[in-house]
Amino acid sequence: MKENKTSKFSAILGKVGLSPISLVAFIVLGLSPLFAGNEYNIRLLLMCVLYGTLAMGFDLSAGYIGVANWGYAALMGLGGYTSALLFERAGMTPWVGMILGGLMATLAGLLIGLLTLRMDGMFAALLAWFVGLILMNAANALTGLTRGALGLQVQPLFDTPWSTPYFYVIFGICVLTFIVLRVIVKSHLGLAFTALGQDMQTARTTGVSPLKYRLINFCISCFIAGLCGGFYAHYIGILTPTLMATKGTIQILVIAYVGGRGSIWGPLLAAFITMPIFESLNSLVELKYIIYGLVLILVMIFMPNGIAGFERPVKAFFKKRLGRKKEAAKE
Amino acid sequence: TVATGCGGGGASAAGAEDDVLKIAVPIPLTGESAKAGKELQDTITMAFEEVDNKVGSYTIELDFVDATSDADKGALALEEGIVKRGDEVVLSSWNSSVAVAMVDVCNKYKVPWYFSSSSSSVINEKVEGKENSYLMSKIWPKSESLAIGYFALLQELIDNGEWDASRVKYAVFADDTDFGRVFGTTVKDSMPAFNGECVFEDYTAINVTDFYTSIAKIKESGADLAFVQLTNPAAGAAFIKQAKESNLPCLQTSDCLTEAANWYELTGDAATGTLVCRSKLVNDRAMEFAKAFEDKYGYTPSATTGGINYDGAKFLIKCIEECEKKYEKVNSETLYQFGKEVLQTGGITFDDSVLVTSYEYSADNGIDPIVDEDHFYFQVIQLDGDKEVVVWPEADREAPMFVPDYAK
Amino acid sequence: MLKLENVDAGYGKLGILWDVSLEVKEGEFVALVGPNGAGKTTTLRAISNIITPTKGKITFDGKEITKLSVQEITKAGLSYITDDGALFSGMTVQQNLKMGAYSIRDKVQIQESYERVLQMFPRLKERLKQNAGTLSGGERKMLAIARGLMSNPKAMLIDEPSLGLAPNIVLQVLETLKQLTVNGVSILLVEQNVNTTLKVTDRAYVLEDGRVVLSGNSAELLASDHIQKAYLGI
Amino acid sequence: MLLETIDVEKRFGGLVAVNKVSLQVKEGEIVGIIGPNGAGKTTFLNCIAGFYAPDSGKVLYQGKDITGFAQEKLCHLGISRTFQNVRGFPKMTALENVMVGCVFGAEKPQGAKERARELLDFAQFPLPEDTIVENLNTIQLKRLELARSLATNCKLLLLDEVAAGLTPAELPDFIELVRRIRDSGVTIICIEHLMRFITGICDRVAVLEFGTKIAEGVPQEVLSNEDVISAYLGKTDVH
Amino acid sequence: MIDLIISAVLKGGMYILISMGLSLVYGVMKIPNFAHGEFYLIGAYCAYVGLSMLGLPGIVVLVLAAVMGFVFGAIIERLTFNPLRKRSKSDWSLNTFLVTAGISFVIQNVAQMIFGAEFLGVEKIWAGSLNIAGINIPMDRMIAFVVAIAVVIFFWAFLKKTRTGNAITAVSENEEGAMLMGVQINSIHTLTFALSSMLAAIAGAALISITPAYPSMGLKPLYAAWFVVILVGLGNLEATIVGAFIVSFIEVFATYYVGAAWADAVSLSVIVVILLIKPTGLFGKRVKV
Ligand SMILES: Nc1ncnc2c1ncn2[C@@H]1O[C@H](COP(=O)(O)OP(=O)(O)OP(=O)(O)O)[C@@H](O)[C@H]1O
Ligand SMILES: Nc1ncnc2c1ncn2[C@@H]1O[C@H](COP(=O)(O)OP(=O)(O)OP(=O)(O)O)[C@@H](O)[C@H]1O
Ligand SMILES: [Mg+2]
Ligand SMILES: [Mg+2]
Repeated sequence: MKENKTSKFSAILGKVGLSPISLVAFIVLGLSPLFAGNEYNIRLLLMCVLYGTLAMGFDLSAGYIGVANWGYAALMGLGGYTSALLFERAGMTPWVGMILGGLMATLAGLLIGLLTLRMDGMFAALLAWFVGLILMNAANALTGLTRGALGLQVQPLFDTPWSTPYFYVIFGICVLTFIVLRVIVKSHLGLAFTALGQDMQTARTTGVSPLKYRLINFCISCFIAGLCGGFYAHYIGILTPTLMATKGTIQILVIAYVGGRGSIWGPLLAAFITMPIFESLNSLVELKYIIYGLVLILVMIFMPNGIAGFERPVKAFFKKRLGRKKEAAKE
Repeated sequence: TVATGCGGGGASAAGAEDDVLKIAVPIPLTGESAKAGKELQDTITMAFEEVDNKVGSYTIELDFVDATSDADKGALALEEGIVKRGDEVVLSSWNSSVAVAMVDVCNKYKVPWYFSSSSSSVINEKVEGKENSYLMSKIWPKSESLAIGYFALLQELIDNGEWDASRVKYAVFADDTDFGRVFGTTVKDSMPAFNGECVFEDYTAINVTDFYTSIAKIKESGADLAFVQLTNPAAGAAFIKQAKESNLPCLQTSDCLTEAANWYELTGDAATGTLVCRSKLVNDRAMEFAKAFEDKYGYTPSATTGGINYDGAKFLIKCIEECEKKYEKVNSETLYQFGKEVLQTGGITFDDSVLVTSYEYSADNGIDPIVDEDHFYFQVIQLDGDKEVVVWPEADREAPMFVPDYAK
Repeated sequence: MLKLENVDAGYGKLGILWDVSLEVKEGEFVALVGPNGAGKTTTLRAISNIITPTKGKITFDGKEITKLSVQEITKAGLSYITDDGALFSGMTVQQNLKMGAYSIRDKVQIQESYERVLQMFPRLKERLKQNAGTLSGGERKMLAIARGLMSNPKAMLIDEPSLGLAPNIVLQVLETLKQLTVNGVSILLVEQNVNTTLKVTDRAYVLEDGRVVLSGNSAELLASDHIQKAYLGI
Repeated sequence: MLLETIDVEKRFGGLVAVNKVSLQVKEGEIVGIIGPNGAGKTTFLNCIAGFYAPDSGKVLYQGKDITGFAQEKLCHLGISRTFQNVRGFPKMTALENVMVGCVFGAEKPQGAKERARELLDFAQFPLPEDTIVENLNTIQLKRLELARSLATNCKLLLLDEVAAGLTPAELPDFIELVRRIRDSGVTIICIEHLMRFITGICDRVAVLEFGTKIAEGVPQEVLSNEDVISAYLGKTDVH
Repeated sequence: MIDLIISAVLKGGMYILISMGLSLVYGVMKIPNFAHGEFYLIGAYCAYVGLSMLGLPGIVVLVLAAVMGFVFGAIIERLTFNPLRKRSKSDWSLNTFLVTAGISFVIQNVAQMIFGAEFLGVEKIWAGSLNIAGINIPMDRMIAFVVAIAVVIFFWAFLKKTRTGNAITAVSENEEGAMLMGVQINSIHTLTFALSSMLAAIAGAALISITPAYPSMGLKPLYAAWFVVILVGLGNLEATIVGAFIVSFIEVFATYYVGAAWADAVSLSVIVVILLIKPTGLFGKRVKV
């Protein structure tokens, strides 16, 4: 009877893309500012949530249709600039601006999708990179609009300098992103994405239009980048084209890969592991990057499937244990 | 609220340890600007070691914060310093965009920030006209104000008849960075006074070292003067050499060049005749500093990275001393008051500088130091063989400027 | 010539072959038949050490080769022609053939084999400059066999050579192989085409579910009840 | 007429791989294409399936010109194909592989899972539905590929050597499966080198040699044609 | 105009050298090498040490850089990709990409630890200049170009004419096939990576008088190489030669006609447009089903 109830509860959760574990994790995360200890920790948590969200969005393309969008940071910047400029030029409230920033990135995603629709993953990744570089170059050169390298001051979202309200905004974005993405990848859309990622030729003959589904995928993924970019702009208060540089994408990519591709939750979790560790190495200066590089190499060699790669063995292990217990109970 | 309850570590913890003053120094120790960061770290360390890290009754602890070149990382790192290690005052900085993000952190914890060396005007825009900004002062003025020497010099040349007043076609070529863009605007604002005609203006990505095409274009444009500003010394040196190869018939400026300690190694004689608007370490005080520095760290400090921040550190030491005298206590709060009441009103000046005549701030001038020949100015240097010759202002002049043959 | 003793092999934790023993003597033409998924290909892969056997011993030409690398086994004179051909798609037919003689250094010998295989497959001669990747299915098969012959092997492992070949070519290929064995090459042939195979080979093994269930003289096996029922559907 | 090709031609450089081939296929038929290796069979099929656009000639489907249509569009029109070297989505389960066809080929997302299960049964896929496709062997893959093709609700199925690699004993089962597919209302064009398959199931066969159609008719007749025997079958029938 | 063309040709020579290695490593090993610029960096530092600190003659320095590039490349391949290949081959390209990103971090920062963030360069390697069609071309650039072309021709002959060269191509086409032909796959992989690094290192050394050595110097050549490789189609070696010149010409003319500020955007847009028309890259191949 009781078992029935819990499984029913899980089923309802499953409908919104959550599992009991992720629900608990989100509740803990939501309450974390209360016992974070100090403002620095809240800020660090906030950055983890932000980059975790970006990594999830990145994973939707990289992990499902097999296109690592190398222009991801540029799209994030595009969202940021859009929102910031809408406020500056048209007085648009940042709340709407952020969403419009997301839509602007979506538009760019549409373009990238159109450009790359028939290409294999590696090619598409590199072409997305080119588009990103073009965007960055434009942000630099359009000084009349973006003030180029000088940097654009951006209106903060809240009056207060404290991070907690910002934390809850990005936390909300993160939870929504997680739920939406989980639902999508479990739906028929997810099926099309995976099929395209595995064998484009077969997918086409089976009726999956690469055009349509790549576009959908890119649009969603880029929307997340743009939205997060908008948030970033209104949080940090300054935008420069360097935000759009390739190294930004690599940072997101590292988190996504360490988390494990094609799981959504892996990249999110990875942000909470990698970023604090990396921050704690700050005092080592160059050595920090050497360690970073070495860790990256070792992770890829020894756990190429990332954190999410442990899902199957762990599940199998618990299944076995549970099965044994049940058997024991029966006897 | 929750936030204030668990934050605010910096300001409130100050009273507990009366005899230690922790200074955060947010500079880029990694990334593209790491070279500058390293030099800042060394000069500032040296400045405080010269007083045994003791100022008044306080022991100074320097907390070098790696601000990298990213706004978010820099702000986070500074926040860590303030919250976790209790830094009570901030000194120096580098990239302007990172500095803008860090201003918010300082305001939040009410930690005053002295002598930021971020030059571009975004940072001025960020704080000027705002009450209660904790960015007290910059050690570098807006870069707009710095190129004055070139134009004064040009006027002089024309007056002496060494330069034909009708040869005023000029080219602007700079990095596509805040520095470069501001430089371009400054030149274009100043040249109309000479009836100058801008025949070429372009900005290039920062890591480019192949300029043959742009040089060809400048050559075709018929420019007499080329105002060049490439921050990356690799690029600056490359431009000079390539201009020489292509026989570019212009008088050139190149602001970055002396920032690379080994510029002559990079360019050889190709740079002869080029003008550089950067102070040189010339006076006795400066030589003393340069020597001590070289002995200690094994490389020559550059005037406008190391030198100016050495001044900043020394000036801060002076401020702390005066602050203790005035308020008996030195912490975030008193240093903030000191900055507002004394520093920003011109109540304290610093003239033991290795670089400029004196640093002084005034209410009209905001957070920038006053720029003129009595206060802050950069000399104009002309490169000649492996020598750097000061040609402006007259007071410091080592030799008169010459117009190189190729530019005649 | 080639001998497997109680070999177990599989992929990762998944075991496929169990206690497989078989032997091919010098100049012998031996068939390995069995239903789909029985482990025939796996046997060949285990012999050439593309997958390492978990148990058992494999000897070739009097030496144990169980622990040798794929390359060393090839150099020892064992040529393996896979079912997909493992062709170099972006290289021309000619380059593919030349690569077949990679382990041979003698230029004259290479030229001889080159001419010999082209004579065997005139079709390839017409296609020398075409990229292997654009060949038709059957042409690819021919190229794979021809390339395998380029190294003048002492023994050959051949996986489903008739797959995708036109009927007239099938026979021709099998006859060519037979001719090779007459000249002293040992061949272990995997085929689905049980009827024809058993007609040309000397001996045969029947593999089912990873175990050898029958073996013996080909002609006798062809007449056996089990083969007639399970493989010929008679 | 379900499908009609009119003078379809495809060249690669100087080589004419398919030379003005015209073929008519009626609804409900099984038409075999045979011919020597390299005769242009696969290329011809590729021209119908939209993988290549023919250099000249037309492909009509249900009277409509479909020459050069994209593959996914042809799939939605009801034309499905299998590949000579079998392919699938390697990291997905068998069920998911078939579901892709149901959802996107037939555009019937509702009840896709149930339908996919039915099709796996129909194609006699021998393993559990949640097997990861990576590790399947040829015959399992072939059954799966058929199920996936059927899932797209195709009216015309193009098979490129599906029976290759089957033992003679496995063949009848497979022939039976193809026949059942036909009986469910699918027209089939198949390329095959196995004469037992051709004679066992085809209503008509066309023979290609050097890209040209040299014969067409009911299997028995065509296979006893002198030209066909000399060009293709050889002296003795091996199968 | 003629000076622009000369400038583009000289630049193109260098781009061949850099992009050839990148293309080779992608073609043979399927590794999208993000650390390629770091081998260029190794070459540049070698040249600096050789010329400035040891006072070696130019040609010796080039050889030294080539050897160092080769050795570093070989060591790195053995330490990273080799074990990775043994452990897992799924998602190979994506995984190795991250490994190369890691390598790039390590080399850059080790260089900074050893040499500091200084700009270390020399004024020139060879004195004098050449006058072609009224244009002064310094010896350094001329020799760099000649070296690039010579190396590429050598390399080309090696790949096409030698047994080992053929083996490299074969491995790129089908590893299992190559293995069955008796090719030592592991050595070929190491060799390939080492050769690729060597080419980049030679470029870095030859250009030391134009680009001094500094830790983040690898980025620009890396980008250029990628542009070339993508333009002509991944792993298509022959075409990189053409592609290198196309990219250098596009860059030079974009800079000339549109300006340096927009140079990247314009040249990238041109490449994107070309790819739109020919999605597999200019010389991309399509494999049969
Ligand atoms: N790489 C692999 N990983 C895991 N299992 C595999 C792999 N390759 C083959 N198998 C499994 O091993 C078993 C035997 O396969 P094998 O290819 O040896 O059969 P076969 O007798 O050659 O069949 P066929 O006639 O279809 O070629 C099959 O069940 C197959 O699914
Ligand atoms: N892309 C291509 N470039 C050049 N030639 C090609 C290309 N594709 C096919 N060919 C040639 O065209 C001819 C016809 O090939 P096709 O694959 O259609 O033959 P097929 O009849 O299917 O043969 P098989 O029965 O062996 O599969 C072959 O000789 C082949 O080499
Ligand atoms: Mg097999
Ligand atoms: Mg075919």
